[in-house]
Amino acid sequence: MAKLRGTGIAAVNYPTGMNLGGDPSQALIHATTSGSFVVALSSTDLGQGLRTVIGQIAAETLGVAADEVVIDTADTDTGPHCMGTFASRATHRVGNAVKAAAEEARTALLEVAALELNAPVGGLVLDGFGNVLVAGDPGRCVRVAEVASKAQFEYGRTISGRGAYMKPKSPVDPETGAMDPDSTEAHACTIAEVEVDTETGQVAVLGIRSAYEVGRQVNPALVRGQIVGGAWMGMSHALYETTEPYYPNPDHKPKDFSEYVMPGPAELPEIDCVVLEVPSSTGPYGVKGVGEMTANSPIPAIVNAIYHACGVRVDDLPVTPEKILRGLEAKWATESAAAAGGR
Amino acid sequence: MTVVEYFLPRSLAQAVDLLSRHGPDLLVIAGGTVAMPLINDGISLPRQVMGLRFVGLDEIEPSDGGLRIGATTTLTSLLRQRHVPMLAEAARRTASWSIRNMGTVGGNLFTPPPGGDVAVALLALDAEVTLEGSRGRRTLALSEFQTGFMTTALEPQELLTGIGVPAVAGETTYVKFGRKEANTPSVVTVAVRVARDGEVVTDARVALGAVGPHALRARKAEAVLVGSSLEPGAIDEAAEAAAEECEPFDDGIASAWYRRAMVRLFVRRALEELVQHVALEGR
Amino acid sequence: MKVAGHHVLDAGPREVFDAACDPATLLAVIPGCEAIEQVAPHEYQGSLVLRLPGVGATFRTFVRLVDADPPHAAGMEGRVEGPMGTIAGRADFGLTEVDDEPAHDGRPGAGSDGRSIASRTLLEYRGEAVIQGPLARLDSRFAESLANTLIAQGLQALNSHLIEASSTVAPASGRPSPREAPE
Amino acid sequence: MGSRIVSFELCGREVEVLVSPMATLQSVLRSQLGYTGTKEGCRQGGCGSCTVLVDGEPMMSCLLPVEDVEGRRVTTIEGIAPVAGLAPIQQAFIEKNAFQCGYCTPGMVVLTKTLLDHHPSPSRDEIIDALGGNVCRCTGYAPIIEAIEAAAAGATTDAGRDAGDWPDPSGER
Repeated sequence: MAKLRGTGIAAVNYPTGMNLGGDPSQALIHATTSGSFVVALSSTDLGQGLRTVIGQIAAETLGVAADEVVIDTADTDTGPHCMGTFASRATHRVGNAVKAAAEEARTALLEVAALELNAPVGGLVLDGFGNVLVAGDPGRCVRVAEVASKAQFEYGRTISGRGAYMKPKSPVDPETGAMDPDSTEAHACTIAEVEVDTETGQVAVLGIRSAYEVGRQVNPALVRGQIVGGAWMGMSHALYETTEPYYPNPDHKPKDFSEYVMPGPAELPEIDCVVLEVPSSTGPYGVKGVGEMTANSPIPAIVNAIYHACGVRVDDLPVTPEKILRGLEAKWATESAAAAGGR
Repeated sequence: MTVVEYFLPRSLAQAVDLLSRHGPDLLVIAGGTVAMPLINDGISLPRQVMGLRFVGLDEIEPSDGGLRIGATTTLTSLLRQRHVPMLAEAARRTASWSIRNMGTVGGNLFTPPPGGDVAVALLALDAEVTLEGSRGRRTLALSEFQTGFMTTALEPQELLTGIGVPAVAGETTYVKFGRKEANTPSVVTVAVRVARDGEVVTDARVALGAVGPHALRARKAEAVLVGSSLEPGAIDEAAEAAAEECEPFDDGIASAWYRRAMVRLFVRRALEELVQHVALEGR
Repeated sequence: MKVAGHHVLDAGPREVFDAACDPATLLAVIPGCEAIEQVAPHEYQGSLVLRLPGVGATFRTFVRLVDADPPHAAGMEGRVEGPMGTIAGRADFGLTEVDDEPAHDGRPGAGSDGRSIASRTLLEYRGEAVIQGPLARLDSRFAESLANTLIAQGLQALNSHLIEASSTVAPASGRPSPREAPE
Repeated sequence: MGSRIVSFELCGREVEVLVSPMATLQSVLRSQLGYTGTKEGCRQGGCGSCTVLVDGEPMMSCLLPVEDVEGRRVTTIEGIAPVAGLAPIQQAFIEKNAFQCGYCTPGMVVLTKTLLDHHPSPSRDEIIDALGGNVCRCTGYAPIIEAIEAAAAGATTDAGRDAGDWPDPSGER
């Protein structure tokens, strides 16, 4: 029984968002009477943490605590327009729209606070803990909740903001083919280490180590979660998962979790990552997208590591044990033919 | 859900009576891990169902050096018994913790490949099954009980009530190979038992799972082993014979080609492991 | 769903053909067959009980013999209907007399008892069926494997029936008793 | 026709519920009893998102006819936490960020809480075997295993429900 080890490397440049026919997202924010802020969006959180990071961006811009912000993504029929949650675009596109809406709402808040504190708008600051202060005179302050309540019951005003962001459509230059399809790009490089069992064709992934450059991190815990989970999913795409079976009969496509092959906790490799932050010029607070790209570079890195380990180059996914065994048989046949020819 | 009546008899006599009164359209379930997925998916649409959870067939008892296993004994109970280590190992490698808490040893004999891994170990141990119905009780070798893909020798009015495992004669090894380590359907499962007089093999069982319509005995491989001393040549020949006589299939887990190759490999590995184990014990 | 295979039976083509057209024989040899009646020349209907894991069901069956060329060939059109869905299709059979050679497919039961047999029949079959209803959602491996199992069991039973018929004067009747363990 | 009243202990209180024949425990918990923490996943016993405890042992509630738990003790995610605060494993999940979309989380927490009840210091193999039936598509299991190990080692803060682990929104880390 031979177990062969190999190392592979791969890198990815990942565009945040898409060109489309123009790529807009919009947001509306308003304060409730209790001083919390509601961000209305049509951008769906499909589990990636959008509500968390958008809430952080809104809170940061408004100058209030994150738990004072409610993200309402209830209804794509009635909410402000969004193209959707895909292409790692949400933090960048939706974040920009929310930041713009929050800036307008913050100004509206400070205008009412200025009336209460009898101070110019430009001289007011938010402390991030629910208070509006007069800069340089900390004794003069008012609770955000009080401002919000008085705006509605005494001044008859709304504290609200509108935000829109759009990546305009970029046509292809017919002469050069040049275009500007994305707003910013994130980058990553992965080194994978594998062990190939030449008798079973099974591949054990021993390690996936990556460096990511993802712009400014809004929530480092979520970024790390995406990278670690994405490495696992990349390994799964590389070696296990397929809805199209690799056998001739399409009827063998898996119908449930007992047949849809994916790795379990025992197959977990050592996953490590470092994150570099080079803020983008177009994202809110310099963000880029980090969602989809995390499953990308692990795949070619693993396939390259397999080639390095046993000399079998497989170019369709997943790399099943059968493909490796057949590849090894073909390789040995070629080698022995060459050896015979050389004699 | 099309079920209009769900019976939960409290004794075997009640269960047998219900079956004879309602006939073969009465679907019998125990742990539910085979039937409930089909019912939830609307593939099986039973009107009357009988659950065996409370009939009291869930005991394991030592018997003549072997075991008597009630048909509704959970896989978790089988895992925890210490009398027959190969059965504990087979249970340990079957499905997941939650499923082992529900699935039964009897039910495992009805699980179509690539599941049904405990049946493979039972086959290598010459287990026999007890069937009871309104016409009485009979016992049958497990190798005669599984008759085809999803079919058994169970008559319409009968229930599987128990599994008898004789005293284990010889050494055993159990190997399950899947695409992943835990909770995996089998690419192939191999259970071997070899009895020896000195160096010479006097009796051999090679049972295979997930490479046929049900758990299979590789009888040609067994014949190769009997009379040998488990020398490398005999092991290779037995592995080759097993690969030739198995009846593998394609599914989403593996192709027939790959399964056959893995039968050759894992029959060899199982026999080599057995030899090593015996060598260590002998020191 | 497609099935195909072949089987050697220990009787001549004429005996095989006649047995396959006899409702009493069919009742005895078709796995799970509870009732069968001839409703017209070469047309039969009946019921089939299959106790499969997770599924207990009675199926109504309808079979018509078409393109019969006794005793060499026949086609069969049929439908099986039950709560899990419907299987409808056609199968074609060819019967060829063969020399007294060992069984072609190596299955136990086909002339394996060493008795000398006057003539044997190679039965070849090829069928295609469409599955509709909930059953169609299962992997085709399930339906095909099950069909192959039932065909193999039916042909084994048919063979036992033919051997029995040739060794006794009276025709065999009733369902065969479950096989005992050979030990 | 065939409906019957089933009674059992649910998270420490007796419940009686009128059920149609062979309704799954999972559907009764969610649709009739309002215990929506137990998720509906594959309904095939293959994902573990519906994991509950029956007499302290994990089972897939999607495969369990509710009549089968008559008179037994059922614990769902709603019954895992102590009266005040969180169970150590829940705190560990928060601190290790052992979830992403959260769909598998109730099943994972029920399962891992039970694992620690059975094995206060589980080995790596015991952890892997225990998790084998519960699918997580987001985290790749790594932070879940870290959370189990942290909870087993008593290495979580004993802060209660309010102890958030969010990075400071100002971005100052």
